[in-house]
Amino acid sequence: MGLLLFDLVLATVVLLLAGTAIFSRNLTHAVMLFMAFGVMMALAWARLAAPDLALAEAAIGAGLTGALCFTALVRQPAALDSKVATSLLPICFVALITAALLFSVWQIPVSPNPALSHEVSVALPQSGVAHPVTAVLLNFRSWDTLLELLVLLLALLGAQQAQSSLTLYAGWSLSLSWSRLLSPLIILLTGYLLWRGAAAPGGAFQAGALLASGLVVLRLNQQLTWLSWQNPWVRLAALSGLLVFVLTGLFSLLWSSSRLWLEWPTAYAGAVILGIESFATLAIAVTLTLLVVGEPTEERADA
Amino acid sequence: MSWLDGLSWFLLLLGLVFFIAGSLGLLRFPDQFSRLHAVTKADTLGLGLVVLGLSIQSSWRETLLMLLIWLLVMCSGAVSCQLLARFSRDAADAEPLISHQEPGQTANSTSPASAPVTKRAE
Amino acid sequence: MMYLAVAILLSMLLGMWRVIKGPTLLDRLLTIQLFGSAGVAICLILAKALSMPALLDVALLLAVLAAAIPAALVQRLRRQI
Amino acid sequence: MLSLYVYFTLATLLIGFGAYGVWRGPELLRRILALNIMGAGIFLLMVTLAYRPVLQGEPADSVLHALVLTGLVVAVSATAFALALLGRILQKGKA
Amino acid sequence: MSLALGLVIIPLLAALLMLLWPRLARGLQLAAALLCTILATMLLQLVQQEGSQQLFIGGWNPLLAIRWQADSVTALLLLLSAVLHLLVSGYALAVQQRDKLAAAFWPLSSLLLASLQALWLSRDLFNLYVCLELLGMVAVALVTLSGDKAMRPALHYLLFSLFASLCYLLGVALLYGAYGALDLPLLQGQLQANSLTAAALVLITLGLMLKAAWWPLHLWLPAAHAAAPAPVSALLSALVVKGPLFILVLVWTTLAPAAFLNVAAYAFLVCALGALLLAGVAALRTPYSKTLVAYSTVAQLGYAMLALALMLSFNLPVFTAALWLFVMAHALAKAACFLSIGEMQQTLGVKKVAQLKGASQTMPLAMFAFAVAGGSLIGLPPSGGFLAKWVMLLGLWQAQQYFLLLVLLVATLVSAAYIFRVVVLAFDRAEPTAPDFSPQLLPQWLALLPALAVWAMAFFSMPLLAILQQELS
Repeated sequence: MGLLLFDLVLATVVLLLAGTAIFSRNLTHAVMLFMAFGVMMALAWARLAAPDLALAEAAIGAGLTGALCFTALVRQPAALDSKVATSLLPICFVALITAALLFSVWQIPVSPNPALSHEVSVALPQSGVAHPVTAVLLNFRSWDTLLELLVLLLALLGAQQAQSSLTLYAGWSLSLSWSRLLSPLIILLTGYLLWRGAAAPGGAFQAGALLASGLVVLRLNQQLTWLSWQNPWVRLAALSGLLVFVLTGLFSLLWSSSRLWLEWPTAYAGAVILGIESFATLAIAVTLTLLVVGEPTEERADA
Repeated sequence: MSWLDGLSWFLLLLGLVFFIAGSLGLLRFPDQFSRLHAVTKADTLGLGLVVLGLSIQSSWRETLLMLLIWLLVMCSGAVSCQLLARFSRDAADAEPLISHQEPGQTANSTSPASAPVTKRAE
Repeated sequence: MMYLAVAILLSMLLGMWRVIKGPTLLDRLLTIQLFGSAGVAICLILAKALSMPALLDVALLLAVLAAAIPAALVQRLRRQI
Repeated sequence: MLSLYVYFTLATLLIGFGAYGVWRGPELLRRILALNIMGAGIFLLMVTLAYRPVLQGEPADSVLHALVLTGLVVAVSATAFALALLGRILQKGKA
Repeated sequence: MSLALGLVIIPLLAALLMLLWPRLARGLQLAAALLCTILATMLLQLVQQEGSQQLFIGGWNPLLAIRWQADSVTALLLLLSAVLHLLVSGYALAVQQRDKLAAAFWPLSSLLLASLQALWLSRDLFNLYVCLELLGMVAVALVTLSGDKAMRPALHYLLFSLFASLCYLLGVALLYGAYGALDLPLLQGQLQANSLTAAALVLITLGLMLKAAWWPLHLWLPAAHAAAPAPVSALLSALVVKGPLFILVLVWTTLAPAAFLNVAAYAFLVCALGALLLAGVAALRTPYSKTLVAYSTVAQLGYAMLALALMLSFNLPVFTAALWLFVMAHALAKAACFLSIGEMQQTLGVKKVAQLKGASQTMPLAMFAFAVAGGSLIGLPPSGGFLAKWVMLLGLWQAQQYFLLLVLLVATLVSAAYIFRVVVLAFDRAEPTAPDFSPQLLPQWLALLPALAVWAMAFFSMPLLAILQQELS
């Protein structure tokens, strides 16, 4: 009963946030509500027994998306209060389609087809890790993950093309020292998430996103000035996840007995996965940081 | 054990009271800086009480983790309160680009601190 | 235990009214703070109530980010000054 | 059991809200936000689907969790790219 | 399957190396493109000899793993994209100095090839989603290479593409919720004809139609394709819109329950007619030459839609062959069109169709390339377009669809009208538009190559048909 009540209230809050973010007349406002929406989604994942996703959503929704949206927000022209004519016809149209969708979603059988879950639990001991989500991501469906890293890289390449200049302003000493104080903690936590990924919720993406938000904070406070795509080492770091992934795949292709693409020998699978994940974490962190911060010009520190 | 459980629940409920107090403060306080305090202080205290209440029922490892979380939230509450307040003060002194008022809210805005912002936004 | 989480959610809902109404930018920035600390609390309660210790990590992450992000956002928004 | 339907409904409504926002805008930034809300709705649907075994006392569907994680990464990359493009467009508009 | 693997991994690795050492980019690009073409030819031969090849990535069970499959259609498409990539890269190499092509073109186009090849091979619904998303992002990133003027069309393209892939993902989620599998061959014949399946299929189809720019969901395409640099437009129009088309055909031929086929066929038919006639008219009316070619892509996709609709309702092998012949002929012809129009635009410094006056005199080779490619688009013999149309007409005759025969004739006339609109102007030798600089021969020859390839398709009609029919037996 308490659980159901919680679900209902959570659903109400999420819907309110989403609705106001879309229908609000002020864009700044919409962005902030959207960030709160991210936190609420993290709670929803937590409630629905998906701690991996809750971690990821917390890192992205509560952290990076906000920084990203604010960057776009400061560029918005001054006249922000848009004259949204909420006309009835489109609303009715969308409502009709949503109702139809709702009808079909309700038809989904409540008891799922257990074949795939069963398959996962059977194959789990050969995957090299104990946590099924990590096993799926880096062993059973590792090709998806490789392509996903490629998508991330492509976003960066595209954003490089659309580079626009932004100035970084000298920070207050308070925010600067606070970010410096936080950074060892963030690095520690990153390592913890990465290492735990083998046996419990956590893993490369969550760790990478967390590290990225640490880097973003430092970068926005005019630290880490070497962090730029022009720097070949940074480029190498951003590509390292993919490179290691592909090269490990090729290596296993040549050396494993069955000669299959992305097949890790069971004995070494755990180590291979941890290795790939470490580089993927680095790559994800660097890529996300570059995506959020861009290539800003530094303002001279004012006295 | 039952008195421990009772203590735990008492602390949890007390935490809840502080959360509600924070929200009420946010709702009812007259100007933005007091509202800032309502959120950053009361909620931090509420969280602390919740953590205490929960740690009575948990193992020492979980308790340690929860205390770390509380410590973090406490520090971040203090720091971000400072940052936000300073930011808001500076924003009031300068030409704001994005702190726009919705039309119609200029008139009924009661808070003295927000008045200069409103004036410049137009 | 879940009722406690519900109550905190409701108090958040209460606070949201101010956030929606404004009127100043600061009031709206408070959303992040409000949802940060209350979100951490709910996460902790969920960890206990659903007996999923992994959610403690989620709460830790939320807390770290709630600590880090204002420093970034304020830095970004200061552009206008 | 009922919770399942609560989340199914919530997911569908989020998709509906998102679709409306993408369609009507009016600002580009809001369209991007709306796309994210729509994506969140779809991910919520998938996670709710993954929650079904829990009702029968089994662990949640880890394949779906992995898929949603991949989807989240794709979504955040796409959002970042879109916002970079938007930034460039707005900067040009200002200059 | 190591050949297929090479086809994906070589361009991917090449792109990564290009990003690390930008100076090596051009050499790597050419080497990778050549290698891919050779491998694709070998794969086609292998598939012809040994039948379709399969790979379960990671060696897991079919239910768990992602399946790759190289059947004859896939092998042909792999070869097509490798060849086109090679030709376009050649053109880009020839003009990069003059057109100030951004350095990012090389890694991005290599990644485009890699993601396309991954898409052709994949038989997993979710993996196809990732491939689609990848393809969309590369395409948008390539459009942005034109600089400021392309940013707005690029963002619109990105938003449309994201919306479309979300629709697709929602459909996949519904299917997974109902049937608990993602592997296409495993799902084959499993789907029941109920409202849940219908909703999932409608969502998947809508998303893919939006991505493939099928009329009436094509609105993003003309602006985006016209804004991109010429080699990019060639790649986008020739290849990128074919990816979603391929998935659509896969979904409807393997997944859809028989009860839905007729309704879907009618819907596709209506869209096809709209595309053939209305988009053709739009191409006839637009003042800009690149937009003309872009609208012609929308119109020409109508043929593919028509073939799909007929395939679903009549189940004749001829229509399957016609569909893939159209895809190949259109890809080659459209690449030639965009390259030659781009070449003329650059040299003459003009954008409008009317200003191409006298181009047959000033740039005969480029104009010749456009005319040959246009001939294939209209369906004049000898060309790949003619072959495709001929096969389709045969099928229609067999199925006794005389009304559609008439429609096909009208559509042919419309496409002839917009092609001849350019060609006639080009032969108007009074007061030709003077070129900004003396026309270069090499790029014009390179623009001619795909046109010659589409010509050559006519001479290889027998083996091509044999390959495509092999699939069905």
